[in-house]
Amino acid sequence: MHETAFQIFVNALLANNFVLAMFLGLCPFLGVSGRLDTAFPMGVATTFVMLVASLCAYGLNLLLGYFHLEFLRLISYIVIIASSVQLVEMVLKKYSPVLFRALGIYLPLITTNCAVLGVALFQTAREYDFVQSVTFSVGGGLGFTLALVLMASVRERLQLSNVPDLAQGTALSLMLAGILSLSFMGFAGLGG
Amino acid sequence: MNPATTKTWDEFMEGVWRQNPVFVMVLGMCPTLAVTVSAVNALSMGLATLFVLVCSCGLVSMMRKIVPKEVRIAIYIVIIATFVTVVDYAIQAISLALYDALGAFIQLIVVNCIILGRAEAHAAKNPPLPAMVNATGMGIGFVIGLFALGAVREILGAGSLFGVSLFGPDFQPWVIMVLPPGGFFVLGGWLLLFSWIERRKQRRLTEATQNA
Amino acid sequence: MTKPANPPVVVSGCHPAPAGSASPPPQVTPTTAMIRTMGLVSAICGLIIVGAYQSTYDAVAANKRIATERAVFKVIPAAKSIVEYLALPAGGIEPRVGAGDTPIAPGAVKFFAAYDERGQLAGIAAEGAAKGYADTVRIMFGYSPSCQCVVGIGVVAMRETPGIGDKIITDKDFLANFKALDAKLSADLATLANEVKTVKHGTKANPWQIDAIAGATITSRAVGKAINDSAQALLPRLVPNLDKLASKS
Amino acid sequence: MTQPLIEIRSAPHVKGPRSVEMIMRHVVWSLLPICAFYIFQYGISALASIVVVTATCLLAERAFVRTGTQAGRLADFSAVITGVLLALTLPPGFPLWMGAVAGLVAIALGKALFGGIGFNVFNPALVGRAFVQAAFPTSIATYTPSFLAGRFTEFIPSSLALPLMTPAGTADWLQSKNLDALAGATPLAKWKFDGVVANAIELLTSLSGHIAVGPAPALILLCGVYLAVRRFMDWRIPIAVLGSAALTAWLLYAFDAARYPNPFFMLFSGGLILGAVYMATDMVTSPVTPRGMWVYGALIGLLTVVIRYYSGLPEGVMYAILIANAASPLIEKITQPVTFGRGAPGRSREGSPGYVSRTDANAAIPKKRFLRNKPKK
Amino acid sequence: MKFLNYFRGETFARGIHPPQHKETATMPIRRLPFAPRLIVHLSQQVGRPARPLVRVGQEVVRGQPIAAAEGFISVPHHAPASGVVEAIRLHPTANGPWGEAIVIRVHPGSTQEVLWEQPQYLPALDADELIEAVQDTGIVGLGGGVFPTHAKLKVPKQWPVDTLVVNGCECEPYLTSDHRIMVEHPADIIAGIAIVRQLLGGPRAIIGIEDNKPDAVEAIRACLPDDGSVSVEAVPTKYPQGAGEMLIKTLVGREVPPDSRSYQIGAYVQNVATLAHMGALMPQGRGFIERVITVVGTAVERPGNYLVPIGTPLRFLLEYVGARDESLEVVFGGPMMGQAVASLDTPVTKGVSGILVFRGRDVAERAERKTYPCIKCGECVECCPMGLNPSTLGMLAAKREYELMSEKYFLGTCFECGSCSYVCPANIPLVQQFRVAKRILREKAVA
Ligand SMILES: Cc1cc2nc3c(=O)[nH]c(=O)nc-3n(C[C@H](O)[C@H](O)[C@H](O)COP(=O)(O)O)c2cc1C
Ligand SMILES: Cc1cc2nc3c(=O)[nH]c(=O)nc-3n(C[C@H](O)[C@H](O)[C@H](O)COP(=O)(O)O)c2cc1C
Ligand SMILES: Cc1cc2nc3c(=O)[nH]c(=O)nc-3n(C[C@H](O)[C@H](O)[C@H](O)COP(=O)(O)O)c2cc1C
Ligand SMILES: Cc1cc2nc3c(=O)[nH]c(=O)nc-3n(C[C@H](O)[C@H](O)[C@H](O)CO)c2cc1C
Ligand code: SF4
Ligand code: SF4
Ligand code: SF4
Ligand code: SF4
Ligand code: FES
Repeated sequence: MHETAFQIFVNALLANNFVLAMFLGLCPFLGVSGRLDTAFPMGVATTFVMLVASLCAYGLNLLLGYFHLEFLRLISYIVIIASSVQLVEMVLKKYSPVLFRALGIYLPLITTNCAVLGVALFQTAREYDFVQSVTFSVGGGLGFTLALVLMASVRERLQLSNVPDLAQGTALSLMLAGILSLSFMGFAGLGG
Repeated sequence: MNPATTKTWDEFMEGVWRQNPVFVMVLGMCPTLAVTVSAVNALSMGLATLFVLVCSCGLVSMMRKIVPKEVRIAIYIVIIATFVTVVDYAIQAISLALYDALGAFIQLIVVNCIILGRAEAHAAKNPPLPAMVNATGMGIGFVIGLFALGAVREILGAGSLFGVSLFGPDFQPWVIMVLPPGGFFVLGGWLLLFSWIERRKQRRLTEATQNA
Repeated sequence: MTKPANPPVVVSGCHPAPAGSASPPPQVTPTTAMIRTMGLVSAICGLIIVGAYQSTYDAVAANKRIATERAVFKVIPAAKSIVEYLALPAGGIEPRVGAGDTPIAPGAVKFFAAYDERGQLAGIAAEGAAKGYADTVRIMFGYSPSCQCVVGIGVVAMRETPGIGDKIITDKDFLANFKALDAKLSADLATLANEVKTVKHGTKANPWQIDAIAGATITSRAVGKAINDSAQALLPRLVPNLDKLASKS
Repeated sequence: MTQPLIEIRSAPHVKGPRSVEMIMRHVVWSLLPICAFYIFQYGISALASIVVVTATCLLAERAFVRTGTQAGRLADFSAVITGVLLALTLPPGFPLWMGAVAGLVAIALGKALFGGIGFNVFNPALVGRAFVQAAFPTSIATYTPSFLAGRFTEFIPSSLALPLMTPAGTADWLQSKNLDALAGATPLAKWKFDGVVANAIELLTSLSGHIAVGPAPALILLCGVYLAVRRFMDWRIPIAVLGSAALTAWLLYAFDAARYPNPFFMLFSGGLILGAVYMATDMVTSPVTPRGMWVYGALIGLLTVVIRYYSGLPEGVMYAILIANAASPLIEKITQPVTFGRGAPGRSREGSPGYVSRTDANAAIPKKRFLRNKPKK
Repeated sequence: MKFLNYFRGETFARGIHPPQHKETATMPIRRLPFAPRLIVHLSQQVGRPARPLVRVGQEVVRGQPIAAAEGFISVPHHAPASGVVEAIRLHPTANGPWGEAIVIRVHPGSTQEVLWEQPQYLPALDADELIEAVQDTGIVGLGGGVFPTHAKLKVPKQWPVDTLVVNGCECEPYLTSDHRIMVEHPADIIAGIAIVRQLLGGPRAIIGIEDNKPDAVEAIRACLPDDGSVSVEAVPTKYPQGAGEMLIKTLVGREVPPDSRSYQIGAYVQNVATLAHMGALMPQGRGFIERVITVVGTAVERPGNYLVPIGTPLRFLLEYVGARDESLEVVFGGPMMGQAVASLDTPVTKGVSGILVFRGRDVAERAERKTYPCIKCGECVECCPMGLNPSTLGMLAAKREYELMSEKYFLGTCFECGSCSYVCPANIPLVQQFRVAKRILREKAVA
């Protein structure tokens, strides 16, 4: 069954949102969603890294397939992704200090998280071609950003509420994520 | 107990309870929530992580003297990825059904924060034996956390535990428990429960000291 | 906004900054030493991985074969052994060579010919996939050349809601649809005579229709669509060549 | 003369007549006719459902207020609204024990978790409903037709399921009433899965027998108009929701009339009217800024239609509202009112020779402004 | 029709409509007798306190200056009655802290006749002399600002004023003193306008009067000068129509930018009572010694508009109008912005336009109302004339996020009209919290 790029995009963005439906990238989601002004750059930076990861994985798959070295897939993904993000970081630092200042501090934090590696693994498992891989990673990244931004704005609002002490902190974040995830269930089957 | 044993025991319990990776440190959330739809899956995932954790910590610790600072993270990651690959194939060899159920999350153990965290924070500074004891504690803590989630989710979500029906055929399963929101709610619920218990303990303590 | 009352940011504990961004160490390790260590680590790791791969290879392959066979035997109960074939885009079929991991030519459709204990063709099994409620539903269906109909289905992979979507493998009434689901080809052998289609629960009227499960219409539809799509692609290539498969070679 | 006591309070020394209790009470009154008609449609099952769900909400609220977890009190009537609205969005034959679960979740997860009245981000009733929809999807999709004979003496069999146990199916029961299983499909489900578009007027009044619908849209609209006119509810949100839903539906209908149903069907089927009038308007979970309300409403309308048309589910109002709830702090942030004097220079009634532009004025102030901080007397 | 005004943009956006309670509007101004002692505070204005000119024991006559302005932003004060200076000592003021005051024991035979005056021909004076003459009357802004009028009249040269807005709105409920002045003394107002126009270089003048006072509009229209330089407009009744910024918006259509003064957009606002007093006092060269005050409220037996000598102690005044109860709330000013008085010994000062006396039990009823967390009904956002977001400001105030309030939510723009507190169904003391927030920020800025 061939999914169109649009379907992949919508699915990754909403119906199978990386954070809320697929449980990928939860650590940054819970950790960086306290403030809107860090959440958004974090989301953008993650999207960017996911795109890089997806491109790396695509290239690597061609290579590994050619040499029949599939059993090295995982180890080479992780090494290549981590080093290319480092590379991108250095290039950014050199050629676009503005962009680097905006995203740079977030890049090292997200070199490897589940969402980033997940993009690579899922696109491989689903045998996506180049265009599909790119839309998948961008859609997934934007979905991550969307979830992060919604969560951050809600949590900022909740700082003005009298949340019971018992629920302060991670428990509240998890419950919020649960309700958000419940709401996103409405999109199930959207990309069908 | 002699002091050395006490210390080892302490190190071990540290991860199992006081610094429980799931309930206290809230690390490794993705696998925690994603695969705990049933007790079996939770246990398997926990054991797989335990294996990777102990092996990588052992190896990292053995190599701690020769690993240059600049590339240590890269080396740790390579070591971890190695053991994850091993587990990956092992599970495929044991049961394909289990492999399908755990899906990509086996391979995602690579980026599990707990493992890298342990390697960096503990194994890199200690000899192999204590490092592995500590890692085992953490790993068991992780297994316990996953099991606590998986059990609740399976009991409510399917009315069974380890596939054994608990409430008879007429039980109405709470489908939400095996869906993503259920994962969030159950873990949130556990955290609430723990903080409530903690709160009560604290209150008891202050009352006791006041009375004394 | 206000001071972040977050738990200590998990991320920092979670992903220590990579080596490059660590503050400059007091003394820099010589490059050769670095490369030497890296080489050592890679060697050890390579050894471990290859070891694991080699030692599990047979077990994994056996597991995969058993899994496939089980799936096929389930949809064609009379079967005792299987042979894997490809239906080529240009028409015609050929046995699949090589291991399960080798890629198949674009446009080719994989299917299994199942043989009974006497080596006679017991049926054809093929996979199909369609979008269900949560994600893609992948099924295996058995096709009987003698009645030109689908005679059984099994699920290969799905993420449908347990308790709802997974009724497609537990609901007796639903499975009854596949006792003899009509899949005749039209006269010119180019398409199915009647599109296989899922209809609302309780409204099945024709042998090529599937009576949906009440409350799981979406997954039921995915099954219908998967069978239809796969059969439309496979059967026109397969049926003219059935004689090639008649008995196990 | 005896020395009178002197009261000192700060200004203002007068207070508007409206209070939280008063607003909530009026919303409850306006819900009563809707409940009455609903009970007329479905009989004692509906009555039992409303009573059980509301009672659970009140008990839960009381427990949480007692333990100091949340602000507010029972007398503010907000939990009654939550309960009644929750009951109205559930199918009439929804098992009572599941209704109780929904009520408990609504208050615990939807309200107490955030600190009680005023602090919640999501509509409590819809949190409860979304929870049970995900937990018991089969039961919540099981509707029964309205105006069945004997509805005042006999429960719908699924209502009385034992706690934690699967309810009995309604198909046999319907057969015993000489109705086929399809009669239990809601108009939206019939459209989505069988392409049957129901008559919009019938949906509006809900009076033409044996259809499986919720409370009558016409009556809800009427009660909504009462609330809007008395200003107990903001009129912008329902207009924005219905307007954007109708516009989206109409555009698609104009684009491909064969594939998409007419906009009136979209408006009057499912929970859209109830959602737009009573649930999207919950002030706590919607933006405070007027422009924000338009954006919020429009988002709900759009999402509803998108979910109904393109997702796996026949109904989308609940999800649309919950997502808009989550977005409303963000919406509010970007739609803050324009502070006096900060907007575009007001349009002047006549040419003003001495007018100095804001920039000029600001540029000149620092030198010449005297008494920068006018001391208070 | 009023409803249409909103759409035609003929007034400012938002605002509220509290019950008006203008029962005293038809009651003519009556004189209040002298109290046995009058207490004239040295600081009744914004700016420096005045400097006493008299000694203890000295005889003074009605109208005689007893304190001189101390610098430019200050005004002199005059003896409201003939008598003896009994003491110069600290005395309670309306807003709490005690301030220095001249206490005059009124001569039992003191008459209403003003015994100290220096008639002058105003058109002959140049600008500086005229401003000095304004200062000599001791007049301050009677619209509530109590800023010395002469100082306000010194508009910097580079800001040409093209419109003099005369504020006759009296938008606060209960108050009718400006209303009665407009009905009974329109000519004085016109005279005052002439003086201000002379000073500002002859801008047009527009008198804005809320359309709930048609008799005032009529009365003033009857004595407008023929040259068309002065006009009267009935503006929609809505609180706070009387706020300078709002009235400019309504009459001239311009918005005063934040941190700017109205003359920077070519408009200048003066209250009718201020102008009436200028018109009446300046040609005679008299001092500002008495003013019209509306005394009203649930506890008042004989409400009305009284001409009250400055310095009359509250206790005497309440006795006279018959206000007694076991507990009282006494407010200087209107119910929306007025100041509750802590002591009945407080004297009337120049800025007091109304005295509201409520029974304690009415107040208690209001105080008993339960306060809820903000339910985000948006009422406050829909009424704030300044276009602020009191809901968010209130939540921030509850969490003491004062900096954020002023940086992101323009707390400084709030002019404390109280509309938000009035409408809030959750009974949140919004403007009260904003005042506290502003004070804390000011203290921080100073520190
Ligand atoms: C949480 C949840 C899970 C669902 N899972 C499935 C599913 O796995 N398969 C399916 O076909 N429908 C699923 N549904 C959708 C409804 O059960 C179903 O689409 C709808 O009620 C129409 O079914 P019917 O017309 O057959 O009654 C789910 C709905 C919810 C709320
Ligand atoms: C706000 C709101 C949200 C609702 N959400 C859903 C939903 O997601 N799924 C559903 O099947 N019914 C939902 N309902 C119940 C509908 O009221 C129900 O589908 C309707 O009463 C039956 O008529 P219909 O066929 O026109 O949908 C909701 C009702 C309301 C008021
Ligand atoms: C909320 C508010 C309401 C006001 N209402 C009036 C009013 O009704 N009448 C009035 O003359 N001044 C009112 N003022 C004061 C005016 O803004 C302005 O300062 C005054 O009219 C200037 O005249 P003055 O200097 O003669 O007092 C109000 C001020 C505020 C902040
Ligand atoms: C116009 C209006 C609509 C309301 N709608 C809801 C609703 O949909 N769900 C609900 O739980 N409470 C509703 N309430 C009650 C109350 O606002 C709600 O419980 C708050 O969210 C509690 O903080 C409503 C109240 C009003 C005045
Ligand atoms: S002093 Fe008060 S009542 Fe009088 S005009 Fe000004 S604001 Fe209105
Ligand atoms: S008091 Fe301030 S915030 Fe409140 S309505 Fe008036 S100007 Fe707006
Ligand atoms: S900020 Fe408001 S209260 Fe403070 S001086 Fe300015 S107008 Fe007066
Ligand atoms: S009026 Fe009161 S309750 Fe309503 S939004 Fe404003 S502060 Fe909140
Ligand atoms: S476990 Fe850390 S990001 Fe998923």
